[in-house]
Amino acid sequence: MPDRTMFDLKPTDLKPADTKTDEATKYLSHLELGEPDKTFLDSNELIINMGPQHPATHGVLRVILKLDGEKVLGTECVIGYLHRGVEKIAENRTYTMFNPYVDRMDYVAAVSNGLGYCEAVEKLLNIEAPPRAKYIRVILTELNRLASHQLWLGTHALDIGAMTPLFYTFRDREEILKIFEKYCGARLTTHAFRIGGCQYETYEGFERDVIKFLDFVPPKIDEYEELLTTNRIWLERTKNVGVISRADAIALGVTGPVLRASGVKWDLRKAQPYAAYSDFDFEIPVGTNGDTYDRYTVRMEEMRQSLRIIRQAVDKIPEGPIMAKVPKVIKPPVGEIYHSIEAPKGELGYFIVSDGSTQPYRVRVRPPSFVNLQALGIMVRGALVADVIAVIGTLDIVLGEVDR
Amino acid sequence: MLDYITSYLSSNTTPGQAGNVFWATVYILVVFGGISVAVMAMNWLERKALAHFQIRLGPMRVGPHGLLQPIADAIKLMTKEDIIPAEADKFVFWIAPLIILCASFAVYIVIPFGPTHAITDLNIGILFMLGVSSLSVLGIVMAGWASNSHYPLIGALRSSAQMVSYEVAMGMAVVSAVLMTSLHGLGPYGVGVGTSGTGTLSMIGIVQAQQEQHVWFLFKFFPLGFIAFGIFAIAMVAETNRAPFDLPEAESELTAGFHTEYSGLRWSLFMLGEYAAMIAVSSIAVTLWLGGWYRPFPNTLTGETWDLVFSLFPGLTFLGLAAIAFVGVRRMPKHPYFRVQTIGLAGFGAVLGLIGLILFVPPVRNRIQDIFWFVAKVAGFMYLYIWYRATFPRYRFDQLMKVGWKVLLPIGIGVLILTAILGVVL
Amino acid sequence: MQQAVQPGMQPVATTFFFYLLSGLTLLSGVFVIVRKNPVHSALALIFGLLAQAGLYLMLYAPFVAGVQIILYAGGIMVLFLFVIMLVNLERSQREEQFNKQWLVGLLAAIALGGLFIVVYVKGKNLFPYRIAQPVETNNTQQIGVMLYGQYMFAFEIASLLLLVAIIGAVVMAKKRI
Amino acid sequence: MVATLKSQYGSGIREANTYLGQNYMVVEPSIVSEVLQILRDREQFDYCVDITAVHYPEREKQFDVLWILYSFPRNERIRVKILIADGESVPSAVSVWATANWLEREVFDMFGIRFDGHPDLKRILLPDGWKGHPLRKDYGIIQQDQEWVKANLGIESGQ
Repeated sequence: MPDRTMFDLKPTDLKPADTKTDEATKYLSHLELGEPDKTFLDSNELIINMGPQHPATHGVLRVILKLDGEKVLGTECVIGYLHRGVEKIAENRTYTMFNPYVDRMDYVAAVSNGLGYCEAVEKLLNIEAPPRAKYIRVILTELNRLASHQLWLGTHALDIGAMTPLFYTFRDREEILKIFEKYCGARLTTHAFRIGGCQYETYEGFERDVIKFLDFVPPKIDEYEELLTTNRIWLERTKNVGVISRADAIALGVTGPVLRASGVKWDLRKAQPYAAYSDFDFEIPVGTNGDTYDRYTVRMEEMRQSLRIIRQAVDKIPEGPIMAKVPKVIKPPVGEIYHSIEAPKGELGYFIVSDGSTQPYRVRVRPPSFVNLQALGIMVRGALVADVIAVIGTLDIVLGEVDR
Repeated sequence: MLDYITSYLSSNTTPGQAGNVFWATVYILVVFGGISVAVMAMNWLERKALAHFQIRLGPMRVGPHGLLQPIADAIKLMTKEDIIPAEADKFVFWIAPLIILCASFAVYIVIPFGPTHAITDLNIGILFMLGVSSLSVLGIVMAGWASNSHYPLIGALRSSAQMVSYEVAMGMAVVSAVLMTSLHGLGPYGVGVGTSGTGTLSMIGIVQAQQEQHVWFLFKFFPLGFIAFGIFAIAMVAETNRAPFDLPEAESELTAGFHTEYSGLRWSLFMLGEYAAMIAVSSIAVTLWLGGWYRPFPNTLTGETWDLVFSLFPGLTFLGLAAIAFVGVRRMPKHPYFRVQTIGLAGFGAVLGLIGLILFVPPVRNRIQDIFWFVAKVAGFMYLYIWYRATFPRYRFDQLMKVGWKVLLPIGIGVLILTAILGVVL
Repeated sequence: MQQAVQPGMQPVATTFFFYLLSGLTLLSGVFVIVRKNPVHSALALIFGLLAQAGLYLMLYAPFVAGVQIILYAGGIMVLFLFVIMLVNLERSQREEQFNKQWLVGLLAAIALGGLFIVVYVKGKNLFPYRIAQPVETNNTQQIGVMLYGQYMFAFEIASLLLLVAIIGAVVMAKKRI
Repeated sequence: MVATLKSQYGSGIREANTYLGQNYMVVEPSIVSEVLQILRDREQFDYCVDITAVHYPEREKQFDVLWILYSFPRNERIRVKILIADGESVPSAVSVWATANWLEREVFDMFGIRFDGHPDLKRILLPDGWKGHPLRKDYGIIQQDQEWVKANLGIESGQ
């Protein structure tokens, strides 16, 4: 006969399979947790384990929640379940061999990972990719940004309960993946670029496909907006949920759409242009009060800006070689550089130290999702359990990148 | 014995009223059989319509266009192992789905499919309906408690709190509709205190009142009737834990709410109960606001020709369905693998066409008239349910309670007061 | 039994139903006391109340039956179950409840039974011996008219009382006043 | 900007030049926390992009610990580097930038460099009981913490 009720469960007597509570309480001990409100009939707080395989945690992220009834007192993220030691592997591979590993980190935006790495090594070798290669790189990266945002929108809306956007976004994302497949043979982890330029010349129908895609997508994005932007329940579930102020965002090193939604007008493509971004004009969407709804509008606007960039890039794509003169065996001079690009999730940086040999001495990847996830604790304190799911969705984290 | 049976046929009252036990049981069997078939059809419709909303095909594999999918589901659920959690409370665990099922099916005793087509006509029809629908809360709480684990208990507490609070809002809307039955003016704003001066609670009485007043209560005192209907529509969606209010079984937070630990046949009882409750609650909305079994505009478009036109509708709809089926048959790919499916679909189309033709035969046509209109209106509501589910994201629990208590209830009381004032003043 | 056809109920095999329903009520009453698990006794109580609603229907008082179902079974008992499930009943506290004083209980029961019998025998003429007659007019309307007509004042006081109770509950559960 | 710092600390600033257009500064470990504080407050480097380390086993000061900073107003990057020996601890920058919390935890996890003043210094990516710091050069590429794998996963580790 179940003689205990939920609220009288002291953390210690939870079934071990349920939560490793002693370990959980150790985790949470250091956090300065809000005291549960002393009510007339005081309900003691409960530790719930949003475990590694929870349906809404975008991969293997374990969040330990300390709840007072429904309110979240404190959270502790336990990560590392998907740690493959990419940086250790880098030290035992040559520069070109390491290139495919980079795609496996943020598998949703693999093209921009590749772009970051290739440009970092080019900077180390002090060589410049030819203009045509740069344009192709910009087109593919922006397409990838669109695909990443679409995937984000689909799963984010699904977490909050709206089922239909998921299918719309995945249908449109399919078009982009087709273009990638035709260009470089792979859909997700594309390995599209090489150090010094692009591997393949664009297949002969490339411009036609991209232009067809550019006319196909804008009404589709309006379709997503139609479904969600003015949907009262969507507004209610996202307005001032997971608010992060401008100062907190900067202090926490949050970057990308999450930072822009808090009012910081900063985008690496404009601040420190790389790979031919200086030739295109596009705006940077900025939010005002940094809540989930602002992040939603910022990302939707970014999708449209990406389309503008791709259209300009396709119109002005120059002819010419696609691969710079790169020595057969890449042995960059001794030294270290840090190069970062604007990935869909935020600032993706590569800090490469070379000791003159063919293998990098140290490759440090600065993952945007890892740093953005740190902001979860502040955004969620005092919110409800349903908001934790919404906030994890709006941070747009990919566990491959968080754990590396 | 025989005359006991035939005697009822002459008296045009409901079997319950005429105290005729035999016909009452016949009606009960017909209604409950009809509801189970309707639940199966509703299940198929929901999966297909939801799929087409989301630009996918939905079940296509089992039978032509997935027509046999509900049957396949039913068999699967029957044969699945029925797990009872270790420390669960056997008796409470076993009885919970039964209570929900009985509660949602008991409502059908009162629902009038036609002037005489109702199991019985309690003169407290609406009150009985409200009472019984509040019983299903018990079932949910017991289901949550008996599964003896965190998440079902939280899910059960949440959904019972939700149902209790939306019952209040639903009650307000119903009372304002019942209030309108006591008025006797014609047309939307006509009013005059009738002879008895008091309305009726009995469902058939309400529908007849709408007939006498030549207006559906939806349009009575125009904004008020409509607002009351709106409140009832929202409350009924919340009452059956559907669409924007389906928080208890919100997958993203609490895995699957109060029926997490159930499986196999017991779980299908929950589903059966939920769909039956959906049909029941929407048929009450139809009775109260959309003029039950009367065809649209019974009073304005009267006269022989109009009656004939409206009476053809049932036959036409079935023929239309048959036509759709045949279009499906023609578009079926010619591959031999699909031959069985084309034959099946063609047979199904033929059956529908046959029913359509039968419905044109005059005696059948008149008798089927009111049942058809009632079912058509309820079907409209069912489609609304699916539409909600496709478009709306989910409310958070506190927002859900806020809407229930701070929005629906005040408006409900406001509408009630205004209807009363208008009823007296006009 | 006369076969009067009238708008309300049509009596059908009343005697059988009467004994069935009252038997059920008694049985569930006993169950409420005997069951160890509070949830089971609450369920028994609900079942008893529903059986009572059936009895009211037998007495041609549909309104009271409807209210009985809504108020008791639907409302109060749900709150009973809420309280039973939420308040943490320590296992120990529930054990001693069955102290074994059968003897005292039996004596009290016999005394009470005797008292009932005496009252029944003495006041024979108090209980009118006739089968409940089906009420002519519609009973619900009558109650409505009476409730808001003659007993308007009492009705208002009752609603005030309820208001006080609600406010009290809110104050108790409110977190930060 | 470098001139003012040099005037203030003299020998503390070992070296400050640019390589491939990226200026970096090598600083004495003892004064690194004040330098970081100054960089953030006076020089407006309000965004700490990354904290990382590099392991040079053959040098006596084995570890380089780097802070990569960026200033929004000046749209400029700078790298502050210090050289410390194995076992030395580094003052934590959590009070200066909140983002340093997890970044320092990762450096500790991977290199074993302790950050004193860090609110909750423990492993972030590897399981808690893991012994050894993988990104050190002496840590083999296929080496695994055998006992932890045997104890927790109950399997004989593949290597």
